[in-house]
Amino acid sequence: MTTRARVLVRPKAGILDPQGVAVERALPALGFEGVANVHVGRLIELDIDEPSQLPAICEKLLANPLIEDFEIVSEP
Amino acid sequence: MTTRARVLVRPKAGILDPQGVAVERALPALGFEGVANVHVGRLIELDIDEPSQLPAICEKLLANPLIEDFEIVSEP
Amino acid sequence: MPTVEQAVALGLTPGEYELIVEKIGRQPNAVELAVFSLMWSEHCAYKHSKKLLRSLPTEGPRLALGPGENAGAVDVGDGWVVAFKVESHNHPSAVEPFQGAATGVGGILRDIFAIGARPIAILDSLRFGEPSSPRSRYLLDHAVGGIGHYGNSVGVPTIGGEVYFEGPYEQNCLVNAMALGLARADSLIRSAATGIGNALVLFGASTGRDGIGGASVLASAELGAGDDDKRPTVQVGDPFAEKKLLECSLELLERGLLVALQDLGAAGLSSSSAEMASKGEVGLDVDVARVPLREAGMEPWEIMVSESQERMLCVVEPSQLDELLAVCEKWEVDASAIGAVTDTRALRVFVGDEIVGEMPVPALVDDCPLYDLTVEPPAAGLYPAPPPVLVADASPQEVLLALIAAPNIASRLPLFEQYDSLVQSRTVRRPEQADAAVLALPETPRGIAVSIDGSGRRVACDPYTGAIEAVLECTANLACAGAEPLGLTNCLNFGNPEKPHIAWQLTEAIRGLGDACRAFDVPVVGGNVSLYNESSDGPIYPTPVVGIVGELPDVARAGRSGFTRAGDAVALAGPFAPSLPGSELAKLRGDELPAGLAQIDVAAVRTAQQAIRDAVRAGELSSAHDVAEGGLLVAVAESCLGGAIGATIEVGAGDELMQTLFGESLGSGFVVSGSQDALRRLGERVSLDILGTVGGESLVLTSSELLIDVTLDELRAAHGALAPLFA
Amino acid sequence: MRFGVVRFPGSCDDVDALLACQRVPGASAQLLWHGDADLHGVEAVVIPGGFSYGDYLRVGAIARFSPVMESVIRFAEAGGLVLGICNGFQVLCEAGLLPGALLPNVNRRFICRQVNVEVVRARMPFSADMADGEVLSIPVKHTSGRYYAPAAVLESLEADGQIVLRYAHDANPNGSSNDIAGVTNAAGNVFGLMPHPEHAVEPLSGSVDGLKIFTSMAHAHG
Ligand SMILES: Nc1ncnc2c1ncn2[C@@H]1O[C@H](COP(=O)(O)OP(=O)(O)O)[C@@H](O)[C@H]1O
Ligand SMILES: [Mg+2]
Repeated sequence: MTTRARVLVRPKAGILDPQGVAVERALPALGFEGVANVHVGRLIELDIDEPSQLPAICEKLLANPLIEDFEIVSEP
Repeated sequence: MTTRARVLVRPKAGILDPQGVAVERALPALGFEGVANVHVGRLIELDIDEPSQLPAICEKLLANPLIEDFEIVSEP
Repeated sequence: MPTVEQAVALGLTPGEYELIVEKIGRQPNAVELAVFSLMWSEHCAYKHSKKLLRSLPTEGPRLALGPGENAGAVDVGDGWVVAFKVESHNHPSAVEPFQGAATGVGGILRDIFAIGARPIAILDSLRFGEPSSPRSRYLLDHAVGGIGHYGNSVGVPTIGGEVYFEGPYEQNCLVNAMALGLARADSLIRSAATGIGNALVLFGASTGRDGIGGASVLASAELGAGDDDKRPTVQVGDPFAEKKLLECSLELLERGLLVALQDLGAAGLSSSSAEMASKGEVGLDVDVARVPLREAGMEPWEIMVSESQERMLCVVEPSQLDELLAVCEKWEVDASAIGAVTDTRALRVFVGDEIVGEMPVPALVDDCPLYDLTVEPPAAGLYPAPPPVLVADASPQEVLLALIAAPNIASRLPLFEQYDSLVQSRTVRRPEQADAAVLALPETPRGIAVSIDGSGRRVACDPYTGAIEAVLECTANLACAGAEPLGLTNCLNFGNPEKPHIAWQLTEAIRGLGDACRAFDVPVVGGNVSLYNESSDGPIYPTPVVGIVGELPDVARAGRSGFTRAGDAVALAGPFAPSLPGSELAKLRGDELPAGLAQIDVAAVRTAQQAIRDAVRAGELSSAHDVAEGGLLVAVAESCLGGAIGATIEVGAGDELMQTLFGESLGSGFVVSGSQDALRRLGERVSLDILGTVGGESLVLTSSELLIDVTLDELRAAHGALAPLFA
Repeated sequence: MRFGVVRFPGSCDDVDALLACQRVPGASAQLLWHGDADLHGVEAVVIPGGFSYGDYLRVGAIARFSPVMESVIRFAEAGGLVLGICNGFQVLCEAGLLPGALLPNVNRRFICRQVNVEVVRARMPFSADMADGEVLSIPVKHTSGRYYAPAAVLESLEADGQIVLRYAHDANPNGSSNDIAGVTNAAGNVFGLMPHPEHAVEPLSGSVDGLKIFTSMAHAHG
């Protein structure tokens, strides 16, 4: 049995996220005001036979715990 | 009133996803078998005053509609 | 069976369709029509340019490989050759600039290693609308990002390039990429499939629906409304896959496992297999069921025309197949035997045992009709005058600062800092250190220099003289570095050649190119043509882009463009006859383009360039810099900026002052610095006027009165005008 | 001194590093294939620059799991000299051999630029041939070179003298914390830096300052 899983990886709070800053800066020029606290992270989606392995995969490979937090979400 | 919103951006079906391929290839070497169909995309989280603007923001800035699909998910 | 209407939708004319029916003796099926429509597209068949291209000189004493293979090559001594080629990726870049530019780099690199050369350098040639336009800024930013992403990741230095901003490129940007490779002369490999019964192996990335219809739709149609539905065909590049493919290909070659090698470019498997069969005068059987796919349910014709990137095709003897597959495995490159060499002279497409297409190879490769162009010079100007940005009575100092900050002249550092110019440890002159990039060759003091040039606006004023100027500017850049030109590649970016005025531009430009090459004894080793660069706003400026590779006997003496030593004398050397019409200053003033540029004495320019080159090679000069866009004073200011040192100069007064200071004639004037004695010796070989002295923290110009006194900091600030575009 | 230079799929500056090592008087150098766990008796390991595994997912993340890295980790733990340049620095951080991580440059772009770096701590294994305060001209070229470590880690790096190179005043190209350009582990035998010393070893390139890192390693090894 295979499960489709989704992992969200985001920059740890307090670490400068230049991509987020760039998005935030670009928006007013495109005519969009009122957007703040933008953060850009990674989305990983995969099919996995043994979902119990997922936390280990995240810690070892998909995220670097020093600079990133991860969240495993099950598919809707 | 500000809403926290989350946008998932993923490579369009059929568009090459080199990152997904690289992760998939790496996993067996780490001792994780049984993972397939890996895709790597972007996660964007932001505070927005007018959430109705979000689809337009995605099309114009957050995603490249030529090669990426986006999905707006509301915060839990 | 597909209909004539479908053939027309694929870009063929009804007449061409009839000819196909005649050649294969029946109506083509879907697979065959898809393959023919691409093989007979402008992009693959050069049907509107081939006759003209035949007029270009392709012979030279140092030629190692002329046009016809994936790239041309020149002999650089000691058994080494340098392969090079420039190619356009204009329309894909207009649709998706990051991936379009990235895959443009990937494609030109594959052309280089397809002949067995290790890629050693990349250059880019870019054209956008004015930076005041948000769309142009977006295209610029993303195209530069894509080039850097690909080139940096594959470990090939991007050592030079050029960029111009002009209104006519607003809706149709140009992204041309050039690559150089280094190989032992005796280890070059050809693309001719030979040896009946040998295996055909496809290796590299898997095949998806990328770029389906790309070659015929994206590369040969005018962009306009409704572009959106062409978009799902965007190709995505994977430089990591390319890096492995490159190393794998070179190892296969080194181990002697390859009979023939060919990259998959436009029209994918169709053109690569047809070209290999044509060159080897054989047939090829291809089983599309054995092609590794990225997507389920792909039709045979889709597999045949897919433009998925990072793939190569090779021919191998059956006894060596296993070793070949093992090398691919080592590099983590997927490979599969998909067919065989036959004696049928046909390209036969199979799905397993079932034959789904059979086309005579000569019909595919040689029989596309070649068209004569209807040529007519335009009665009136084709292009509107550029919008004025400088008042007519601006002072010389105001003009200088405006020119130094003009998009076409401002420092390109914000672009080239995004490119790795150092990897592979050959770079002796990086961008902005000299007019041409200089690379050291292995195991010898010798080196090569390379430059890429071409001002479309000048060609729009006068296609014949403008094209000559493109060559002269390029050879001038080489001369300043101390290099002698060995071979030339070019990319002809033009509008729709079926329009007589565009046909005239193309014809005249090719005539100029050929005359300049003959005058310099430089063979054309290859090139590329990109036509139909038009939008609802009209055609682009006709833009022949010229890349030249030259050699230096001693890289340690490679020239520099910046002043280096306080107290040196500064001089203007060469048969420089500046004129303002068509110049950068005329553009800033909003002047109409003139109908014609001043004629050039090419032989005199060549003699002057030889004198400059010899002086640089002899170590006589502290600096040498050609006078290009912006004229004499801009060239002096650039030499000040390049060396971070000022200069004090004087020019004769007179009515012609602005013309003297800012007039242009590309490739014929040089700002040089050195000892009084050195300049006097140079003056014995070429006309030379001493202008003044290097030194101080300012550029000071007098002409009976003090005209200009600007500090280096002021110049530097103006020259940095492009930086905010990349903030 | 026998140097080994690791080659991953996607390494780009591997041959450059090899050539730099070979310039050290009396030294030899060989490539080490990523899939081969045998270090072939080399006396110092260089992890070169480039884009190992395409730098996909996160810089250095995938390379650290290759067979050769298992051996490099053991080699380092046993006191062997390990130098990580640019992508190699990123790999060493991901492998836990060096503290901290490398984040995308503040301007999000690739930067190729000659920079001045200041020697903070000379007479260490990787700075044996340098003087404190000496300024070296070495190019950087990277997209993710912003050195980051939590505040407490930064403090201990400063206190313990693990910071060997800093970008000179106003020369920090990427937003690195404390202008850090190169750090060692606590034992001092593993060193990572973002600048590319192997591209400053040839007079024709304009600077030979980078060679000092390689000669220092040879001297430290004895
Ligand atoms: N698009 C580009 N990519 C890389 N390098 C560039 C680019 N444009 C210009 N350069 C480099 O910037 C320097 C100055 O460019 P340019 O003013 O066009 O020189 P020139 O007029 O002598 O051809 C050269 O070293 C050139 O190679
Ligand atoms: Mg020049």
